[in-house]
Formats: sequence, structure tokens, C-alpha cells
Amino acid sequence: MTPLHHYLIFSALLFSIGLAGALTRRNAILVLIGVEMMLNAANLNFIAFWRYSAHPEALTGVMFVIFSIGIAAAEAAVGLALIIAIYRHYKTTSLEKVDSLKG
Amino acid sequence: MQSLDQIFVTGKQWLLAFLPEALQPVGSILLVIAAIFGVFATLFAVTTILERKILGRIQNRFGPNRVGPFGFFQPAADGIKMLTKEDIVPRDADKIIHFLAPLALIIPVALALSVLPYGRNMVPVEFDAGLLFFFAVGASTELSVFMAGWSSRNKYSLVGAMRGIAQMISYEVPLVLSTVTVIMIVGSLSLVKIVEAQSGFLFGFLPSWHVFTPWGFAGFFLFMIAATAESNRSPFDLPEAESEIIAGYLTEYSGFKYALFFMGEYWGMFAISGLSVTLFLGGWNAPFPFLQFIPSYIWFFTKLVLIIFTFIWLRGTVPRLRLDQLMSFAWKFLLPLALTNIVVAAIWFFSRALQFPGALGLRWIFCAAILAVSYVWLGRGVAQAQRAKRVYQYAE
Amino acid sequence: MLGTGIIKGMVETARNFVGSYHDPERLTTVQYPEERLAPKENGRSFPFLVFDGNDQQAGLRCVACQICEKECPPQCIYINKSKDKKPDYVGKLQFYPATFDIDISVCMSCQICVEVCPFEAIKMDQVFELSTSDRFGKLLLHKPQLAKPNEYFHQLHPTDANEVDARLGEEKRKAEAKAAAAAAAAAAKLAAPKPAPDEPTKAT
Amino acid sequence: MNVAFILIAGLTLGSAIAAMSLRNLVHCALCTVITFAGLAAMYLQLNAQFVGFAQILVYVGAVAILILFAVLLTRNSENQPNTLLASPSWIIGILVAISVSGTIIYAVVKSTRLAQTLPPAPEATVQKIGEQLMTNYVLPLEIVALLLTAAMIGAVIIAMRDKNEKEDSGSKMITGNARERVSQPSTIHHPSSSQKTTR
Repeated sequence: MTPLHHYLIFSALLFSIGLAGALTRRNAILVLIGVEMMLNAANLNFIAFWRYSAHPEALTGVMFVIFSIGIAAAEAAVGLALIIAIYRHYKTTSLEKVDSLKG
Repeated sequence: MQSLDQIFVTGKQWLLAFLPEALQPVGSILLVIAAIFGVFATLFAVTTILERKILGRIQNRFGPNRVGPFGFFQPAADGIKMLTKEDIVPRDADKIIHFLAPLALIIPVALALSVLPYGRNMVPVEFDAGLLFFFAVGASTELSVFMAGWSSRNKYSLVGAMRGIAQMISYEVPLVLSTVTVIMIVGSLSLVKIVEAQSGFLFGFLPSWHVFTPWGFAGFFLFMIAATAESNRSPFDLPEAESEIIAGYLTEYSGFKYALFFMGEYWGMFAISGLSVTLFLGGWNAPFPFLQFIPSYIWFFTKLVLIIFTFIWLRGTVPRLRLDQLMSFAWKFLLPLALTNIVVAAIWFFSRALQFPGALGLRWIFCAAILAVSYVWLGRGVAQAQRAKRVYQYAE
Repeated sequence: MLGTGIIKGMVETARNFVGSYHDPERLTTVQYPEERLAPKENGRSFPFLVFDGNDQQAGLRCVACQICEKECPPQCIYINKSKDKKPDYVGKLQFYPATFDIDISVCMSCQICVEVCPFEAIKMDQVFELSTSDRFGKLLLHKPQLAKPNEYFHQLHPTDANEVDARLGEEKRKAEAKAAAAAAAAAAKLAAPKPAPDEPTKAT
Repeated sequence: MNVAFILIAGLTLGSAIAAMSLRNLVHCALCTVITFAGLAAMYLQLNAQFVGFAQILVYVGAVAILILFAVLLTRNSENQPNTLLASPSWIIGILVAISVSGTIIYAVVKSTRLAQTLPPAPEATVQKIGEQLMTNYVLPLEIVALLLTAAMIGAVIIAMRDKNEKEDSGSKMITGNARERVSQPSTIHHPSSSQKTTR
């Protein structure tokens, strides 16, 4: 049996890896990957808390994660479409070069 | 009869009794893995030789008939050839991904094979959401196609991989939507429960398989078309179109890795055929009450081989599609028909309440009429689109 | 309606599949090394040289005129003209090929050498089992391998061979008649004091 | 603390670090796939079968492929500039991440309110989840469905090549347009192109 706080520590580490990636990498796609990773770490927390809760039959955590996965899929689709549109305009995906408001 | 039907289950329990208590779960898993690999590797060998022989007969020639009696040792000869060939990796290839790509195909496919019910009480891993698991691991085979195509550093490989991914994503939609009808009627994602729901007999002698209902027939039809595309078989073999792009994403593979890819594709075909048997053709159920003495697993594998024969027959008949035809067929024909089929399944489900005499016939005719009208109407759209003059975007 | 074409095709292939077990029309393949098809009269593979009589050296029709060597599109024929002469089928003295090689790894079976040969000396063969482990030596055929008797030619292409024989017989007869006439004239001239110059006129 | 958890956690964290630090973007995307799959295994360990399978279906089957397509469609995005590691924002980012994780881990370890015992495995069957979705959560479900539809249409519209824009720019620069068309197939990059530039 794995104690609850191991899952929480694991998800904290995963979250911080995603955060570090999103903060340090310049490529927009990698930033998006980092954001997805942070979202996933949060999802794991929901599942872990649901599993160790006193009333797991309420399925609250599971429901939240299901909706979260759905929204994450939409987020990834729109985000990548935006990146491709930006790339088409600026010919780069580096976030530092995409800094002018005027096309 | 009962003992013959359960011979593998009792045999496994008998074998496991030799192990100490603590090792029994591990032993059970290992036995199941060995059984799956053994059975399907044999089926793979038999299918390759049968495919070549049947294709030969269809094309007015003998198939391979030189190695052994009637050429039935040909798979052994092929296997020896494959294993002794040099394993060539292109110099500029991404070697790690090039190595991992065949594994990324064979592992999900083997996982998908492990949730199918092969007979009464004979399901390797029973999941409450077995169907979802099947599609989840099935979706991850696309990654292997991408890995193979991208890491080879060959334009044919890349073109083949891109075609393959586009095709697999497009045909996954009708594939999943056509199974939604079964889930709606049975009310479960468990493959075991889906088979059990088809076990009765209508009027005492007609099998109550899903394929014998209007929505089930349409669902089976859609599922088989999408399954052909998912397993990259002719007429949907664009990712490996020999006459256009050599061998697609397999171009830079040779030797054992190629054999693994080859086996993975056939196992994928077996898995998806097994799923269609489970969902629509009654799984391991016998077709007639008086044939129930034959063990259940024999029925499952008979149906599986029949489906594989149909795949081979189709391959010998239909020419390859063009890429735009492929896409318009998926999105303009299969998808609307699958959505219509879901509506029909809902009508079928809720009209169960009708109890007057002849209600079954009325339901049958009404549902079949909706499907037939939409089939003809959508089919005309596809046919008209084929006749329209093709506009080329880049090659004027 | 969509799909009818596919069903028609499936029915046809199913008939092929089932028919291949009982209908020879639907299984036209021949099991080659054990069974063979009878050769067709107009079939051709690579050229060979025709000789009359029993002796391939004496009866060889080729006079080493080298037309075929010049006309050959892939240039696979190599001829060396002899220094001396030998009599041909009409008894006239002609050059003959000292060497006559055909590189059948280059030959494309176009039959142009046969078309251009004025002496009916080169014809097309029908052997095709020429595979060998030595792709340079064994695929360069020399005169002894190339020379084949006229009977063999008759066997392969009977119509063509009869036509050729008739034409050659006609020429031979004419030549003999001419020779006889010349001989008669010579005999007549011999009676007369002045002899006629015999050989130079014949050579033209 | 069992072996399976350590293995899965190690694999997931390792691939996450690799995904965030590798130079080749395709490698990053493939490592992300391993991370997602490892998380799915975690869900399975926590008796959340449906969520685990949904995770594989959505992330491995769809999002990963989307990311890979985006990588291939954006040229020159595979190779990261070498100056990356020298930038001061790199250090700040790592520091922020470390402090965040440190705070959370400290809070988790010091907390006394966390459940210490594992309750018996709950029955999160698909049937129950479906019932919940259709009763208590029917409004969120509809909203998510609407959101997904809107996102799909929005993504298509954003990523679609604007015809008017093309004609405007193309009216005087037909050659430029043609060049763009010709160069399109080369948007796809290969692993060794990065090695070549560094050599």
C-alpha cells in the first residue's frame, strides 16, 4: 500500500517540472506541454484524494478529472492551432520573438 | 461436453495448483501471456500462407506450393529468412526511436488481444471497461507509425507515416461510433457482458446476435469498413502503397524489426476482427441451439477465421483508394451513417416497450427503412463527388 | 447505388477462387519445371546460325558480311572475317566468319539481325533456360554453340523454314542451271579456239 | 510503498524531465507521451479504471499526435538555440519551480490531516460514472460538450489558411506565393538536422 502523501509528493514534483519547463523553454509548443503536465499533476491529486477519502462512492474526484481531461483536450487543440497560426505569421514559434502587437 | 468446453480453464487451474500460493497470480499471468503469444503467433503464420494462397487462387494462379506439402511450411521458410537477414539501420536515422517503433506497435496490440473473451470463462484480463481499454491501446498504435516514419529519415517513410496517422485518426471516429450502438443496447462496456447479451435464441432457434438487427447489421458494416482502414489493409493500404511510396513507414526496416512490424499489423487485424466477432457476431456463442455441443472457443476462432478470410477476399478484389476519396468517404459517408445508426439504435431500444403482436416486425422494418434511405442518399452524394472534376491545388 | 460494383467484383473473385479448384480456365498457371507449355511457332529468344548438311563448319550459311553486326541496336554481335574462302551452298566461294560471338546478356531479342541477313544465315532460337553462374563467360555464345542444323530450324519455325528452303532451292537450281549453261557454253567455247573468262563474271 | 509505484513514478518523472530538457522537439513530445502513460498507470493503481483509460485515449491517442503534428508543421521549431541555458530567466524559472515544489512537499509532509489509511476499494464502475454524468453532472457535461464543439470549430478556423489574406499578399507577389508552396514539404525536419548544425 502506498500512502497518500507519496502520491502528493509525486504530483508536486511533476507539477514543478512542468512549471520549470513552461518558465524556461522558449518554444511555444514546449510551454504548452509544460502546462499540460501541470494540469495532469493536478488531476492526479484529485484522483488520489478521492481514493483516500472517507466517501469514495460519491465519485467527485473522478468526475472532476473526467471534465478536466475533456477541457485539456480542447485547450491543447486551440493552443496548437494558435501556435500554428502564429508560426504562419511570424515564421517562428519562439515566444521571445513574438513580441510585437502590430503585425 | 462441459469438461471439453472448459478444458483450458481447468487445465490452467490444474497447472497453477503446482505453484505455491504466493506465486499463483504471477503464474496465471505468465500462462495467459504464453497462451496469447503462442496462439496468435501460430495464427499469424497460418494466415500469411493462407492469404498468399487465397490471393493466388483469386488471381488464377497457385499460391506458394513448394515448401513442404502444399507449401504449408512457407511461413517457416519466411521466418528463417526474416531472422537471418541483416538488420539495416540508416546512418542518419534516429536509432533509439527506430528501434522502439516496432515495440510500440506490438505491445499495445498484444494488450488489446488480452481483453477479448475467447470462450466461456476464457477472458485473459476482465475489465469493467474492456471496450474502452481496447480503443485506448488501439489509439496508441498511431504513435508507432509516426515513430517508424519519422525516425527513418526517409521521405517515403514520412509520407507513409503521415498518411497512416491521418487515415487512422479519421477512421477511428466511425469505428468508435459504430460500437456506441452496442454499448447503448447492452448497457455495458464489458466485453464479457456484451457476449452474454447475445447468448439467447430468438423463437428458440434464431441466434440473437447483434448483426441480425438493423442497427447491428449497419454497425457491423461500418465497423468492418473502419476496421479495414484501421489495420491498413487493402483497399485502404495507402500508408504502405507499394506502387507509390515503396513500403511507406516500413521502407527502412529489415530483418527482425520488419518481421515484428509485420506481425504487429496482423495481430492488429486479429484483434479488431476478434472485437467485431465479440460485438456483433455473438462472440463465442453457437449459431444454433443444436450446435451448442461444440466448445465455445472453437466457435470464436471459426468466426475469427471467417472474418480474416473476408479481409483477404476484399484485398484480392478492390483496388486502392485515392487519399481524397479515402477522407471524403470517412467524413461524408461513414460518419453521418454512424450517427444515423445511433439514432436508429435508440429507436430500437425504446420501442422495446411495444408489445402488440407483430411489433418486432414493425420495429425491424421501420429501423431498416431509415438506414436504407440514408444509405442510398449518402451513397449518391459520394458517387456524385467521385464524378466531379478533380481540382488540384498544387499541380496545375 | 453505392457498393454494387464492389459486390460484383467480390462475386467475380469468389468465382475465380472456387473455380480454380475444378475449372482449368480459372487456373491458367503452369507448374513450370514439371509442366511446360508447347513452344509457339513465332516465339523467339536469341539468334542462332543455320548450317546445311552435317558439318557445321562446311555448311554454315553465314558469309561474314557483317551487316547484322552493324545493324544490331545493342551491338551484341562480334564477327571476324576469315582470310580464306569456302564454297557456299551454291558452290560459290565465300568468306566465312572466323569468330562469330553473340553476347546474349546484351541482346534484346529484337530480330533485326534476322531481318537484314541476305543469306538466311541467322534465325531466332527458342531456348530460354540460359541461366548460369558466370555472367561474363557463359553468356557470350561462340560459333560452335550458335551453329545449329537446318533441321533444328525446321523444327522451330516450320513455315518460315519451308519458305526459306524453297527460295534457296530455287536459287540453287537457277545457279546450277546457270552453271550448267556456262559449262555447256564453256564446252562449246572449248570446241572453239577462244576460251571465255569464267570466274570473274560469276563473282559479281 | 510498493515497487510498482516507485517504478512508475521514476519512469514518469524521468520522462517528464527529459520532455522539458531535450533539444529535439519530437523527442520531447515522445517523452511527454511516456509521462501521460505513466500517469494513466497511476490512475489504474488508484482503482480509477475509467479515468486511466480515458487518459490513454485522450492524451496518448489524441493530444500527443496533435503535438507531433504541430511540431512537424512549424519549421525550425525543432532546434532550440544554444543560448537557452545561459539566459537569466532559466535560473529564475528553475528557482521558482524548486520553491513551489519545496513549499508543497513541506506542506504535505508536515500535514497531520491527511488520511493515513486506505479505505476499501470503491466501486467506480463505468455504469455508476455514467449515471452520475446523466444526473448530478448533466449540466457540466453539456457545457463541456459545447466547449469541445466550440474549441474544435475555433481551432479549425484559427489554423485554416485565410484565403483573402493570401490573395491580398499574392496579388503582387505571385512568385513569393509559389516559393511558399514549393517550400512547404520541407517544413518537416529530421533528427540529424540538429546534430548537423552543432557539428
